[in-house]
Amino acid sequence: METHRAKRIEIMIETPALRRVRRALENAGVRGYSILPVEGGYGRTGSWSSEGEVSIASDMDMIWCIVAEERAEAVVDAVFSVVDRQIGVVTISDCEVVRRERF
Amino acid sequence: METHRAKRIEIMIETPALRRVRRALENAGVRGYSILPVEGGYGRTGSWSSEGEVSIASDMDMIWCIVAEERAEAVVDAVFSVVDRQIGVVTISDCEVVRRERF
Amino acid sequence: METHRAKRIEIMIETPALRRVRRALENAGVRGYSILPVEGGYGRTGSWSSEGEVSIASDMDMIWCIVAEERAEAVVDAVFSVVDRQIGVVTISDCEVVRRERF
Amino acid sequence: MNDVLALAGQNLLSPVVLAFVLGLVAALARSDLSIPEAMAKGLSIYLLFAIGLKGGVEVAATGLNAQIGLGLVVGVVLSAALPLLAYVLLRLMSGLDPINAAAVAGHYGSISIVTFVAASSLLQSVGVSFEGWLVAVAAVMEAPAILTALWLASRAGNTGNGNGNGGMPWREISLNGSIVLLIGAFLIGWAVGPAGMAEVEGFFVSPFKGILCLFLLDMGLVAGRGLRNSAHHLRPGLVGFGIVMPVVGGLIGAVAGWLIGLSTGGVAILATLSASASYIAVPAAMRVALPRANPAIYLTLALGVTFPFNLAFGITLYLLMARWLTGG
Amino acid sequence: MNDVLALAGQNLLSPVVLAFVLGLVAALARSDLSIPEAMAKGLSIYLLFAIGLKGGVEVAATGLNAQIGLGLVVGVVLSAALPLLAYVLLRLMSGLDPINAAAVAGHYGSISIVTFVAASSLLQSVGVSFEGWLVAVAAVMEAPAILTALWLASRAGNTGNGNGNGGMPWREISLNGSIVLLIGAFLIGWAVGPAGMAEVEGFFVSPFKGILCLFLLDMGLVAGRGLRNSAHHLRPGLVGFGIVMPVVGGLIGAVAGWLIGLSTGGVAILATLSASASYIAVPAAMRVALPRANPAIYLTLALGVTFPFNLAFGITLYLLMARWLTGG
Amino acid sequence: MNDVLALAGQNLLSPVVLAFVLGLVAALARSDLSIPEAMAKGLSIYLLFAIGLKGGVEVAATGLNAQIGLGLVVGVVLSAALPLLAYVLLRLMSGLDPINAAAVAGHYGSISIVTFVAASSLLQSVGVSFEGWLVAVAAVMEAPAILTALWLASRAGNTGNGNGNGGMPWREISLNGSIVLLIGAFLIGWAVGPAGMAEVEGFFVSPFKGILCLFLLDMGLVAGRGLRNSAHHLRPGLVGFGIVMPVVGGLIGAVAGWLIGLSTGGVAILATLSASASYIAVPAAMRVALPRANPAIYLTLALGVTFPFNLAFGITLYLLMARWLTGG
Ligand SMILES: Nc1ncnc2c1ncn2[C@@H]1O[C@H](COP(=O)(O)O)[C@@H](O)[C@H]1O
Ligand SMILES: Nc1ncnc2c1ncn2[C@@H]1O[C@H](COP(=O)(O)O)[C@@H](O)[C@H]1O
Ligand SMILES: Nc1ncnc2c1ncn2[C@@H]1O[C@H](COP(=O)(O)O)[C@@H](O)[C@H]1O
Ligand code: NA
Ligand code: NA
Ligand code: NA
Repeated sequence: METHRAKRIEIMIETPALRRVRRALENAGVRGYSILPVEGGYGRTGSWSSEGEVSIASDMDMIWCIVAEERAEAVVDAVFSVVDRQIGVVTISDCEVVRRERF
Repeated sequence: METHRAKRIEIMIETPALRRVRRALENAGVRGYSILPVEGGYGRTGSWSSEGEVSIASDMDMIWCIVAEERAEAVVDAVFSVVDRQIGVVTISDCEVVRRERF
Repeated sequence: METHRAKRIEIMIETPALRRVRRALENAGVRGYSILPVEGGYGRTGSWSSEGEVSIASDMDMIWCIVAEERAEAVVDAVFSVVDRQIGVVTISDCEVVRRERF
Repeated sequence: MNDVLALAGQNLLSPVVLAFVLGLVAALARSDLSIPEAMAKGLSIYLLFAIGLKGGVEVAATGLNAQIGLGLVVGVVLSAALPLLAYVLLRLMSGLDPINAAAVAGHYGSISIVTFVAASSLLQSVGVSFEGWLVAVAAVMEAPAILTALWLASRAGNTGNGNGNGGMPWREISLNGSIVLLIGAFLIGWAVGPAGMAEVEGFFVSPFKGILCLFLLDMGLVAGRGLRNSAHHLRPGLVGFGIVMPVVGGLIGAVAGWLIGLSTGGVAILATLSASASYIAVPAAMRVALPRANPAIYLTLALGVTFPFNLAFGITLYLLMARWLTGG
Repeated sequence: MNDVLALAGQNLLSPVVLAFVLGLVAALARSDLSIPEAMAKGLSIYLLFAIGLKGGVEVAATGLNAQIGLGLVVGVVLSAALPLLAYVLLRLMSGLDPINAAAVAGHYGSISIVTFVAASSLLQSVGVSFEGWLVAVAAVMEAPAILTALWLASRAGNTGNGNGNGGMPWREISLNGSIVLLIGAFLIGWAVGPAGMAEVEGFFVSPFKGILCLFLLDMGLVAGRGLRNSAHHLRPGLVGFGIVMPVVGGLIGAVAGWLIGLSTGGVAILATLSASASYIAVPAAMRVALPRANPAIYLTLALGVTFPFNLAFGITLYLLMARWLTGG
Repeated sequence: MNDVLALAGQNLLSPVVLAFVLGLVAALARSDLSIPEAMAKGLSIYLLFAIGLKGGVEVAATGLNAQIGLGLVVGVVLSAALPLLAYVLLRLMSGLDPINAAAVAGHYGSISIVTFVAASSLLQSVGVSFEGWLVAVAAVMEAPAILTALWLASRAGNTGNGNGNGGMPWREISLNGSIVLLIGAFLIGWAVGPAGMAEVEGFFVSPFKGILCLFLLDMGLVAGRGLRNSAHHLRPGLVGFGIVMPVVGGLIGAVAGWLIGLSTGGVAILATLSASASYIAVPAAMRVALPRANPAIYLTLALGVTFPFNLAFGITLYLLMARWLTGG
């Protein structure tokens, strides 16, 4: 099966800010993304856990987004122009996909 | 610690079709895979969210599967021969693992 | 946007052992990690699913941890010295991040 | 006429219907109110178990007769046949392509259990009883429509994906969780009878209507979100179908119920089942068997148009049909 | 005095307060006891719906009067003004930097619905009734405090992140799920009245207090976990604020309630609302609008200090204030 | 004899047992019926809280005596000693290797709280009461068996992984959530007494048995899935052990209860505790401390063999033993 290079952008973001990041991604023209729940973590501000939480205030989500290589930089820029830089973690890495025209 | 190259196959698939993809992976001889919940997303068919859903019809899952490099292509082919090509997203990328004989 | 190389360490671990792996990561000096729920899987010991489970005995979690390249090896070693080697899956891969000083 | 208006008003002002409206309005206004998926699935399991149990207990109390066999057969026939009518109506009214028309048609042959529950709740409010075994009829009506839909799609030359892997979703159909739960709880109710029910009615009876409120709040939220995201798929012809089809289906179901001699309540229930559109079993099967059909169309139509119509007006109408037919 | 002690004892030994203590102790002792997130959110939805409904039904039964308009205005004013007082107290007592002080201040103008519920549960135990429409006052008090907090932060030259993207969280404020649910259920209760309530009281009334126990067990677990993880942020000045502020806020609320002529129970409830600190709506808004403020500070203070204080002593005190003011 | 059959029939035809059977059959038939994890955990929290509370309230009503101290000691001894018996039986009957035998043995010293609940539900149906403080005995029986199991494993030269990192799961044992919840709710019940219980019985008493049905439906689904996936691990000798061990353990527990002078109901309960096998606390501890033991073996045996046996026949048998011993 022929595969093509693409970029995987993974964004770890506070749930209260999720709506804004989604809008930024859509405006930057990504063809799709998926959101995975995150149930806890540890960072400079200490540990957190979603267990028993009624509020979404301390929750985070992971956005998993596959984009064509040539579009990756613009997408990352768009995300950063919206997300406060002190929030969340953004990573970019290489991957291969099968049907290039979908990304 | 000595590490070895392996392939990480990530498959984003509709929950109703999950059972079939699992069977395909098992028949293709993977040694293991894990399934992560996905709680929402955006694509050509619009946005979806699992919030409040009683039906699994619009839900998706992520399959995370580490395979030995030499087995990766056969596994991807097997997945594709079963999954309708218009459903889901399949990506392949490089990673390192510690105990090669387990993958 | 300028990006820097970093390592993504992904650990698939039994939930009952999660607390110990977290302590090992923190002692190894990682700046942060996140925990994603896993809802099922397949391996040498058969299939499992968290559906309807009251006990966490057969559950697993995914730890997603971004570390600076130079720290990756020490972190993997620390994890392995604590986790029983017959449990879980540990993978290391390359990625790019934006603010190097945070990892 | 006054009577009709009073009945409609009583239905519209019930906490159950208003909870649905609250959810719908909240979602349309983009509120971030949401019900966790696990809670929604839990409420649904509760409702299925409770109504299955209740139906079985009633059968244990009143006994069986030949009518139940007839009822089951009629249910299967209605479920298998209504999609044909739906398909024709869809092609005439909406110009939907054959694959999507087949997928939508399948939903209208099958049933929506929460519409059944809402109807039985209205019947209870107005003091009309119905045959307990209609729960079993509801269960057998879930699946046959799927087969008809797939046949319609294959006639149009489209079975699943090009290489035939979509295939028949036999497993997905026959062991669908909601059917198993409904039938299972029905059999338990039948086995334990009223004495067994007395032990558990503090959970399956007294809080039932309140739990139904929360479930309908959730349905409203999901329906509203669907409408917001997919309203552009709902051309007028489709919306028209989403209202005409339940009325026609309801009438056919009512006549069938009357022909086999059901009580007034029973006729109203069979009409409601025929009029309702599936939102659990059928969409999941379609996603596997007809991946080219657009879920945004069939889900939005069933949940965003037909369900609210039935909840607000349909079930009142089907009760009126039943009264008129049976003189009840 | 005996009377006061009896009241305090009755409150402290209620299953509801003890369930909170159990959760707190379990979390502080690092037990792995935990409540699933979906269950906690589900319990919260239940409580909001139930108390909204109950308030609305009471309004349907007793009718409205001009007082309700006055009450809503007073609620908005209290919510908008209390953060100013909180900010001054914080700067004096704790030396917290302006951004964090503004964020914390916002929490104390807004309200905690579970504190409201605990107070109404105590009132019910001692046979004191209150105006049902205070539920609507609770809802309108959720948001104004957020605006004051953001204004305080902007005065200190810090609106969100440097490039201004934090911005005003209008959407997050105005369509916050808990406000929508509380107001919506209130309107439903008003529409259906006591007759409608009778249909659903097997779910929204009889099991209410028991469900509240499980919810408070969860609150105790979350508060305890927060204290364990973030106790080092709580310098004595901050802890002092977390106890002084509710007492002062409660007194202001009590006087306001007395001025507009509320009943003894109503005065106690308005005092409780003024004394309580938000832990749902405000933290989420602050996370977006003031990302530089440290959530560990505002969450731990509201949930780990002020909430337990109010639950154990505050609401008893506010009831005593109300009795003293109204002579009730 | 007729009496025995009537008792067995009454148990087998209770909604609770039938719900388990429904879940088991659905899972074995590969239905996709499933209960969300959060709901299952929520049901379990409810049951633990409710039975802890109930036990405590009974102690508050009837007072304490020296017997409770004796009961707690006997519970600890039974939990610590039964794994030795289980280990010997396992090695004789099944030829399981020492590590897996030790892990399985640990499960049979500890207890299954849902088996306790099912037994108390049967006792209630037949009008037999038991000592409320046996809930506390259940709690203290959870953990000692784990230590015995680890000692057995270390004797066989296998403590955790080669480099010793498995180690003793002290934290996992001592602050296990289900033990904390059970003891905590027991103390709350004791503190609030019957008057406090009256406030919350609309939630913790009336719906109890119905909620238990849903929980057992879930247990059936999980047990059936385990059997389907792991039946090949269950050689006849193991299955035999899974039935012989509870009978022997039950008899030992019954005799112990009779020796310390428990009532008929109390003897039946202590027998049930001794006969039941843990499926929450012990498997999680084993996963950490004995990672080389195969979870498929111990989980399937405890949940797929012994639990159904106890539910269907065991608890009836233990009640008969108790009657025979006490002449009750
Ligand atoms: N290096 C990292 N790798 C993975 N997740 C991280 C990392 N740093 C931060 N996070 C996540 O972001 C949250 C907030 O981080 P912080 O702002 O550093 O406290 C943490 O609790 C983690 O969930
Ligand atoms: N490029 C992508 N990256 C990540 N997830 C995607 C992508 N494209 C599609 N998806 C996921 O697949 C779902 C269906 O996609 P689509 O068929 O394009 O509507 C989306 O809602 C996403 O959850
Ligand atoms: N190659 C793999 N890729 C992804 N997950 C795996 C892999 N191997 C094992 N796992 C996960 O680890 C669990 C236990 O594996 P095992 O010990 O091989 O039965 C599996 O059920 C999967 O969830
Ligand atoms: Na129908
Ligand atoms: Na306040
Ligand atoms: Na035992």
